Amino acid sequence: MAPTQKLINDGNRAVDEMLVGVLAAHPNHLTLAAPRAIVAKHGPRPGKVALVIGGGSGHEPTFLGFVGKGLADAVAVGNVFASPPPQPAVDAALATHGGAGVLFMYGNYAGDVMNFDMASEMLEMEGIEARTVLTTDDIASSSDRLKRRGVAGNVFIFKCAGAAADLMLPLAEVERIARNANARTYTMGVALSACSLPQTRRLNFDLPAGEMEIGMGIHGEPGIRRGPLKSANDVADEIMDAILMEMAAPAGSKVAVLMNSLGSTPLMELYILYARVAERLGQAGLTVHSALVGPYCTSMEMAGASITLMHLDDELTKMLDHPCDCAMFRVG
Amino acid sequence: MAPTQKLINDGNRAVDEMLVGVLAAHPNHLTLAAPRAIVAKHGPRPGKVALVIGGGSGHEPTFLGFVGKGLADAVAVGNVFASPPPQPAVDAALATHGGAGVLFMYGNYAGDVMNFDMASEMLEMEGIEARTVLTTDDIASSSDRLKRRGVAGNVFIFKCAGAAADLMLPLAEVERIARNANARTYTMGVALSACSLPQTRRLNFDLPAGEMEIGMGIHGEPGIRRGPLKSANDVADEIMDAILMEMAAPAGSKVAVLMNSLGSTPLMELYILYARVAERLGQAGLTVHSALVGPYCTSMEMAGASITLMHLDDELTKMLDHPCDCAMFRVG
Amino acid sequence: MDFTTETCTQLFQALAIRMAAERDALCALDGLIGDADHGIAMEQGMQAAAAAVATLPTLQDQFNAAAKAFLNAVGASSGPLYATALMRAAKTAGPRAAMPRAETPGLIIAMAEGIAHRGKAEPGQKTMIDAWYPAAEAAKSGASWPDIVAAAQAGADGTAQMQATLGRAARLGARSLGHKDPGAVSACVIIEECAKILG
Amino acid sequence: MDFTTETCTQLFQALAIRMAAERDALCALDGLIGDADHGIAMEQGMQAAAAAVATLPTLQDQFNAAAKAFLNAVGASSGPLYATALMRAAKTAGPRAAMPRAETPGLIIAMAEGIAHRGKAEPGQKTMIDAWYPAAEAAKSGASWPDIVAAAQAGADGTAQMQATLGRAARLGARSLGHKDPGAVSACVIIEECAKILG
Ligand SMILES: Nc1ncnc2c1ncn2[C@@H]1O[C@H](COP(=O)(O)OP(=O)(O)O)[C@@H](O)[C@H]1O
Ligand SMILES: Nc1ncnc2c1ncn2[C@@H]1O[C@H](COP(=O)(O)OP(=O)(O)O)[C@@H](O)[C@H]1O
Ligand SMILES: [Mg+2]
Ligand SMILES: [Mg+2]
Ligand SMILES: [Mg+2]
Ligand SMILES: [Mg+2]
Repeated sequence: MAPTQKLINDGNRAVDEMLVGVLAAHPNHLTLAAPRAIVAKHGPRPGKVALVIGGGSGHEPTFLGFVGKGLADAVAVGNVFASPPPQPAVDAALATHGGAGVLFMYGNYAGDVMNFDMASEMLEMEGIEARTVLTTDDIASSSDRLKRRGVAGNVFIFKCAGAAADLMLPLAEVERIARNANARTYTMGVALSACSLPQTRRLNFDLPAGEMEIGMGIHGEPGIRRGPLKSANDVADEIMDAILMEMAAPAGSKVAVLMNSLGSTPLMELYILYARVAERLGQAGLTVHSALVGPYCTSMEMAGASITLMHLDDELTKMLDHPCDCAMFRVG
Repeated sequence: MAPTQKLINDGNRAVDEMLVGVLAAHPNHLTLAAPRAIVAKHGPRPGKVALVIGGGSGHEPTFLGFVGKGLADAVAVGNVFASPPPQPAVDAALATHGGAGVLFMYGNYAGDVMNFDMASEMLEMEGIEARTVLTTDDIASSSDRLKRRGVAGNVFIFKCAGAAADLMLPLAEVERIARNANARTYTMGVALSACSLPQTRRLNFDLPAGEMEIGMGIHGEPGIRRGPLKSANDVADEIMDAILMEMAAPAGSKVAVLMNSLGSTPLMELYILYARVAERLGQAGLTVHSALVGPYCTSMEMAGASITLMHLDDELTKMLDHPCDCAMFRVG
Repeated sequence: MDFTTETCTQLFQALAIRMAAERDALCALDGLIGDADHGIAMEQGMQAAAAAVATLPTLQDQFNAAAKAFLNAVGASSGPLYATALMRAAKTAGPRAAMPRAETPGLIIAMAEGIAHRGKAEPGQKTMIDAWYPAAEAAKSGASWPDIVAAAQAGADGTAQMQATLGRAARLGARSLGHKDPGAVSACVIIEECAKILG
Repeated sequence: MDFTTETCTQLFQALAIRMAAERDALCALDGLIGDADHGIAMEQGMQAAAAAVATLPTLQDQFNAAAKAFLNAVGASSGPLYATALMRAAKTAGPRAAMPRAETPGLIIAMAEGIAHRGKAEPGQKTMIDAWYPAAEAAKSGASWPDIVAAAQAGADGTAQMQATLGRAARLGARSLGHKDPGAVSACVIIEECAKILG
């Protein structure tokens, strides 16, 4: 098999070279606190809970694109599809904490949990309180909410927590809002092609043409099942059926929608899907408060898409609408 | 050959279904004036030059994503990779003109020129003055600037013209600024894979693994030549050599940079490329005034990237920094 | 048997069917030197034209309706080119419900002129004109329909040896050599169907 | 011949070389039930560890340095697991420049305990513990190095029949059946190299 087509220099250096580019492109937003620990230029301040997010690389603009005033204070950057080790998380927390504690937020993966838990222990030794809220929005990954993965819904969930912290709420409140945001966020996706790691440049799984993987994770972890590639409407319907059933939102409820590309699925297809999502929401009597359409949480060049709904309440609506100004994401 | 993997319903309906989704997702920004003619909700007003852009679909967020207050007033939407016919351009102009004339802006392609020229003639019959500025930023497409294609540089060029119109400058001034913006904008790209039209779902050209097409157009038109796939730094160097030579900007000049994905090339690769671009600009004594990194002008799921430099002067700097609020693009 | 509005409807139906059949081959040709969509343009254009011409009272109305429908369905380069061609054909056919078969080669001449006018093209630039122009020349010299078709075909075949100087392929330089122009190939399909139905 | 700091340096060099050789196979295994990066993690981790252990005065320093280097280079699941394993090995080796060969199976026991502690894993959950646990049991019972390796191997082979209940593959349910756990396979590589160099 020929290596996959990538514009890189050295697979082992891809993440670090990316960070050089990110810092060069966004000097007004981001700065480097320590290796693999990037912090917001504006945002962190005394008395404010420090929101530190993190995870593997390869999901850009998740995670580092969401660092900025009003959202995350810092990010710990891992290798491709690999949790960061504890040190950058600790460095990120130390560089941004304002004496009001640290909230770690990241997707619920075994590796991330082990590494961030070690980071929390290290911070505790420094006398800094760190709490953790795991995101678990991928409804396809388990019937047990606590065991689910965190995927594209991160965008909404981090956004709400970041707003709470920016509003100078205390750690317990920020944590409560983050947990509520996570509990009300539901994502499911499909993959239409594999992606490849820069180090190996080999497709990370095999997906024959004409098939799709339903419930695919954002690292190419297999989903619920394989099935024939269906039409956009059928895919949207299958996902919406599953999400609406779980969400069980009464008619009249407000939702935020994220129509996300996993990488190479273009906007044209996302908007075709969104047309159906909007139709289904209308039929269910739900109101779209805001919609994001684009590549927000990717798996490098994987083809596919995910739909996220956040079932809003008044508080989450306020948090979602609160301004933020990040290198790769802005609200307000 | 199995059909390419796409999330669509019916290839022939893909563009129209996309528009349904776009209008549903951006009700505060966009509205439909006539079939395939989308106008900005805020922006068009009496006394203001109407900036109407347009072109084939498949380049999203170009063109329709750049419709909004401070940028384009309306867009005429063509089939995939096909100029829109005259009627939507006429409808877009009629829906947005404020008595100060219309400026059509689009990439320099034979089809677009024929269709928009017919539209201009039709508007003339209605007594509305329409002028045209073609974008010709693709330095790889001809040694003759007038014969060049318009590609990703559109983003900057439209932006400057849109700002001029938003500042209520008269048609001649908006046109002058648009021409100046175009004259100072330089783009070159490489493609690493083909893309496929929704109607045929067949790869639109053949590119063996390990090769790339240098100077590729944004419709998969072949470029200057084929060559072996090179490293990110070598690709950036080749493009920067060509652009810097043409641009011949004295040290101390300011530039805006667009590091653009043609579709499936992910942010990680764009930022790796950008790291080199920034290094080269520094070596040339040029200052980056602003940088955009992401999929701004795509060829659906094509892999590849382009680099655009706009050689700023004081007026263009002001125009580029002028606020705009579009469905898929915001400044200020 | 005159060329009637009914025959005209048949002609556009036949063109729609042929273009659907040729779609992928034309797209593949366009993929080599252009943007791979020519087959789609011709299919959608002729489909729209076929739908538009039915039940109109005169040939002129029909060709004009076909022109407008083709243009609005297609845009692209083919849209204005064939729209102009068909409007010229409408003028030649005139406001009548039928025209003598002997006059029908005049439609080829009219269409070729329309295309050349709109595209400002001359023979030798590797465009559809390289099929339309020789066909029109043959028609002007009173050639038979089979000879008109043969002239178009030879012209289209000849485009493989040309370097494009107009249209999307013009930027390719020598790389456009060795491939036929897709617009010239689809032009032959149109002229062939005209020959079958008008001849 | 004791197990010395020099031998320890050799061990990590050998591990780095082996993991580089196994990288793509381990990634492919991980691609079937995980995220296709396990080979990269093990290669980078062992490379970093090999670079870190050189020139340190005691085995304890070496294993601790290896732990830290592995962790910082890798993160992921493997990072904390092997970092904890190596810290336990450091404790067992103690602050000395050499340890008797006869004591070295104790390192396997220590590492297995460290992994189980950090990962809260038990045998049967389709993780690297399914190789480490039987190897440690064999070591505890005084088995020879070849028997320790055989126990690890049998354990790793057995993971193919297991349904994952821990780690990334746990969400796969029955779809994880039929494929060996990549972490168990790389564990065998480590234990094999230990046997070669410590045995
Ligand atoms: N100026 C022109 N005059 C005549 N024919 C032209 C001209 N420009 C392009 N063509 C024809 O149009 C064909 C391409 O049509 P099509 O693929 O539908 O449009 P586009 O190039 O816009 O994608 C070319 O093969 C060529 O025959
Ligand atoms: N809790 C755990 N306890 C023991 N081993 C585990 C645990 N979680 C995962 N593993 C092991 O880690 C391996 C995967 O490692 P790796 O691919 O490097 O990390 P990740 O899963 O984060 O991508 C699995 O094959 C499994 O053997
Ligand atoms: Mg991983
Ligand atoms: Mg086209
Ligand atoms: Mg074409
Ligand atoms: Mg893994």
